[in-house]
Amino acid sequence: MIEIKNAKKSFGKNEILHDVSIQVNKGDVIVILGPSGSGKTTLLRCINFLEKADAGTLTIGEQTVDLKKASSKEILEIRRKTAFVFQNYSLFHNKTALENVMEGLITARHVPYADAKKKAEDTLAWVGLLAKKDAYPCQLSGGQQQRVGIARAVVLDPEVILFDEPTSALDPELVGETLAVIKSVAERGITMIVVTHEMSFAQDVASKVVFMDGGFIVEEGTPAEIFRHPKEERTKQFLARIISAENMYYI
Amino acid sequence: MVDLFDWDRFFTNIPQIVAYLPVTFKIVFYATLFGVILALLVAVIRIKKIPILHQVAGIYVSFMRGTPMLVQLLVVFYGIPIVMQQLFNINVNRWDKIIFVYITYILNQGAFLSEIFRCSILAIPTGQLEAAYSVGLTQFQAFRRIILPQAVRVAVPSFGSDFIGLFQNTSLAFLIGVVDIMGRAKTIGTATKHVLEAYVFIAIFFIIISLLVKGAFYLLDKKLAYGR
Amino acid sequence: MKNLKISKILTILMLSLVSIVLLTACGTNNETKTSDTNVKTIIVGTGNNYEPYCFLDKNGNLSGYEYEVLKAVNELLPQYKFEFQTYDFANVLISLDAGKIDIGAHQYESNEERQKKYLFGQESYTTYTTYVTVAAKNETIHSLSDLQGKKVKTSTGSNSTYLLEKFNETHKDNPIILAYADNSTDEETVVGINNGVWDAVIVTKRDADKFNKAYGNGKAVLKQVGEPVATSKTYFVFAKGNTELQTAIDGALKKLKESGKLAEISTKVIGGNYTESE
Amino acid sequence: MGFNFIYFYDSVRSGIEYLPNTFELTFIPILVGLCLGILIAVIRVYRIPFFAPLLAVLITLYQGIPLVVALMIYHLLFMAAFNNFAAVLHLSISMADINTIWIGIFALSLHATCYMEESIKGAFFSVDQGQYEAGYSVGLTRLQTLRRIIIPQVIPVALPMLTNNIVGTIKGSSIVMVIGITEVLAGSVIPASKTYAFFEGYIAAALIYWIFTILVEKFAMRIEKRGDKYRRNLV
Repeated sequence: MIEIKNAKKSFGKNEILHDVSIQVNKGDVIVILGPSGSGKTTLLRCINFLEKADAGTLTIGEQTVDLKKASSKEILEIRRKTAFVFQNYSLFHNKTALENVMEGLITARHVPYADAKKKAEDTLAWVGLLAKKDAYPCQLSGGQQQRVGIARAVVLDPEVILFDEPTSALDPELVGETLAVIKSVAERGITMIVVTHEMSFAQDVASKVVFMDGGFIVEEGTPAEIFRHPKEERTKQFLARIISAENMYYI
Repeated sequence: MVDLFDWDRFFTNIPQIVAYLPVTFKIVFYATLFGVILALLVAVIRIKKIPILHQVAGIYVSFMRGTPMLVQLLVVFYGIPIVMQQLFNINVNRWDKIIFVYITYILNQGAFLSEIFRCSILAIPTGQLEAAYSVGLTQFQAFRRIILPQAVRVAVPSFGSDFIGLFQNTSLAFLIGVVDIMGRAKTIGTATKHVLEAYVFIAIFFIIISLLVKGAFYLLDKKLAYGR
Repeated sequence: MKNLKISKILTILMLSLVSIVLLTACGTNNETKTSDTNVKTIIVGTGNNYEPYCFLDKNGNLSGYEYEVLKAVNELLPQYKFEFQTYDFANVLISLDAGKIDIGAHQYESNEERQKKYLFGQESYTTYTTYVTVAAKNETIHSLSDLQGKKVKTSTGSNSTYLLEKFNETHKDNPIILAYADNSTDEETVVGINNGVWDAVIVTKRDADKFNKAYGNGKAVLKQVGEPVATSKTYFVFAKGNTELQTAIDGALKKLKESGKLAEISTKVIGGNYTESE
Repeated sequence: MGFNFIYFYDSVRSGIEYLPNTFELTFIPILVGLCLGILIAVIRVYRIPFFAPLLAVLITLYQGIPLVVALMIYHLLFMAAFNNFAAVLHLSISMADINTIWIGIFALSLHATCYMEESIKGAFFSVDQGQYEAGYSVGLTRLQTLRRIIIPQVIPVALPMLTNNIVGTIKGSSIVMVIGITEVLAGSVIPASKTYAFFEGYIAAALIYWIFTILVEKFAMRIEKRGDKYRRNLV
């Protein structure tokens, strides 16, 4: 069970997160929607301390940590329980695909090299990139790099995987292939928090949808509740704008 | 009127000059080995902006870049014995001069290389560091396994020209009597009244060194390309 | 999150400092040689780039007039054992001041200003009479005053610079132009003066003869004109207050002069007896 | 180890007297180096046949020669050959009326060109290929693209290395003392001819150089901040 309570964050004068709280149960797939600048990415980055929140607490399993005053040891423990998939892949440029996937295992979790190699190869095969295991990131397409990024996160089998707009840097025809992989990760029961604009993905896969705007959680609920009859005015406007743009049918 | 250049003088000089090669190589070796360690340290301190150390490192780098190496040699050669005498009451005044030459070149290289490393570390996109943290690496592991290997590749070209520069200005030690190949060329000039031959040989020697270094660093750059 | 473990940084710091100290420690053992009880090691600082006084011979050993004279002095003073180290003109003096060496020998000339900082010997070991030296074919310059408005090659720190500056103080209207060329080669001096880069240089007769012999191949390239610019003498230099060593060296020098050995060394090494008078 | 402040003050004053020489010996070579550097860098970036490889070899070879050796060789050749060189071109001037500082500037300029070219070439490669194509796509000629799009982006990237080169040249210019040109370092040692106070002289020179360098660094820092607005990388 993962919970954030009263997270606050501001860059200089403007407040990005206003006292945000969120609860994630084991196996949940939380999708966070919202216009850009709503603070959804910042919230995600505060969870694994890529950003330092100004206030609030984070609980993963039994461990509770203060988001502001967390010691570097606590931060390390949290990072070893979470995994992150970046918008622009951020694969290690100096390592091959296989080495990228193994890095977390051999260095952070001190898994023996042989087991780590075996696990990494299986995960790469699972995302369909075993053939490319010795290729360097610059030799892979965007979609392939993102799938290696996902493999790198999944192989650690963390408590939760955080996806920061995993498909927005991809060209259209690669988006479907990457979403399929994320979907299969969800089907394996791994807890996930996904920040994205892919409405169809949210509808099919999400167990809970959270709509954020201006640093607040405006509304949260099951995909059906949010998409069929949103309560908050701002949610309706957002969905109306997005749905007319993608001429989606109402389920 | 004055026969400036004479081939047989050119060839008689060579063994005399080459005999002093070890001095040059030793200075370059120590300066680079400890210079790199010191440079990495200073670069990390300046990037991490660690409270007091950061300011001290800033002044150190600014002094080393801002003053002629000649003066740095004097400050080390005459300054360190005074400081050692006052603080630890050890008399190092009469130590072998080459030690002070090593220390000067180590400190100087340390400053210049730290600038090169700092710029190359900053050139690595922050996404790499964040990715390393996200898979649970500690800051030190992230630096050693992900950032440094990529920073080295960025630093290679300027490291190469700095290394050639180091080779060329080891001659400064001549001022306190430590004779290297350039110093020997000068003394041959005064002893035999003809300096051009010795200097031409030095020029040829250093061109070869520069070609070797450039070649070696070119190959190193290829090796560190990571598929690019 | 940002603060790297300070302890890790400090361990690296200690590591590199320890290695530097280790490196310097290995330097000490060859320094403190076990000298037997009563003989005191005296370190002499001289140059290695000033022929024929202190230079490196073909196989790199120190030789020259300074070396020969002090070796002779050492034979007369068994209680000392001289050890030679080389520096450039300026650093011999600075090292003397810093206590790295005990005697400075680089054809130093004395004046009251310099005596404030250093202790000069009383016994001179060479005369240093300098003349205005011009190109052999130069007809216009015959004395120091003819040099007004002309370019004279000299080096920072040499006594002739001091004398020319004193001359300029009394001739503010049309001073001598001083061109400072530190540690430049004799070749440049000769070629420069004969091609008008400089008009004159202030050197001793023996140095002028040296130039003519090396570059004139037969005929003279430079000639000396007019009265001596300065008839001063050169002395060994000691750290302020080291009178005990200074009087010992002066005593030995006096003996060398009386026995004629000093003149003999001068003729052998410099090519003429320049110990007493020109 | 006495340190006499009166001598130190004399040396500082005498050193500052020769500051104009150091300015000349720094900024002319830097300007020449910058222009030649950009020219050669452009030739090598555009891989113009014959010239690019030729210049590449020349630069690598010249970088091998130490500055002090180059200075000595130029000075000797100048003195030995200039007069008959001038005679051949029946120029009226003889060697005497050329101030040796120009030999120093010549040697320092060549030296600066090599280092400038390298930093500028590096900076050119950091500007991605899209910028060139963007320029051509709106119909700019190669030269216009260079002048209006590429070089403005190259300068801030090359600036840190340029500052390095400028600072290096300020310090390096003291090497010309070997062929008889007096600037800050030689100048501040002049008083020592009377008093043998060489240590104070060298420390005085160090002070002057350091202040000069700090001013240059501060100035460059300001330009770097301004130039950084379209290039952001987090620490």
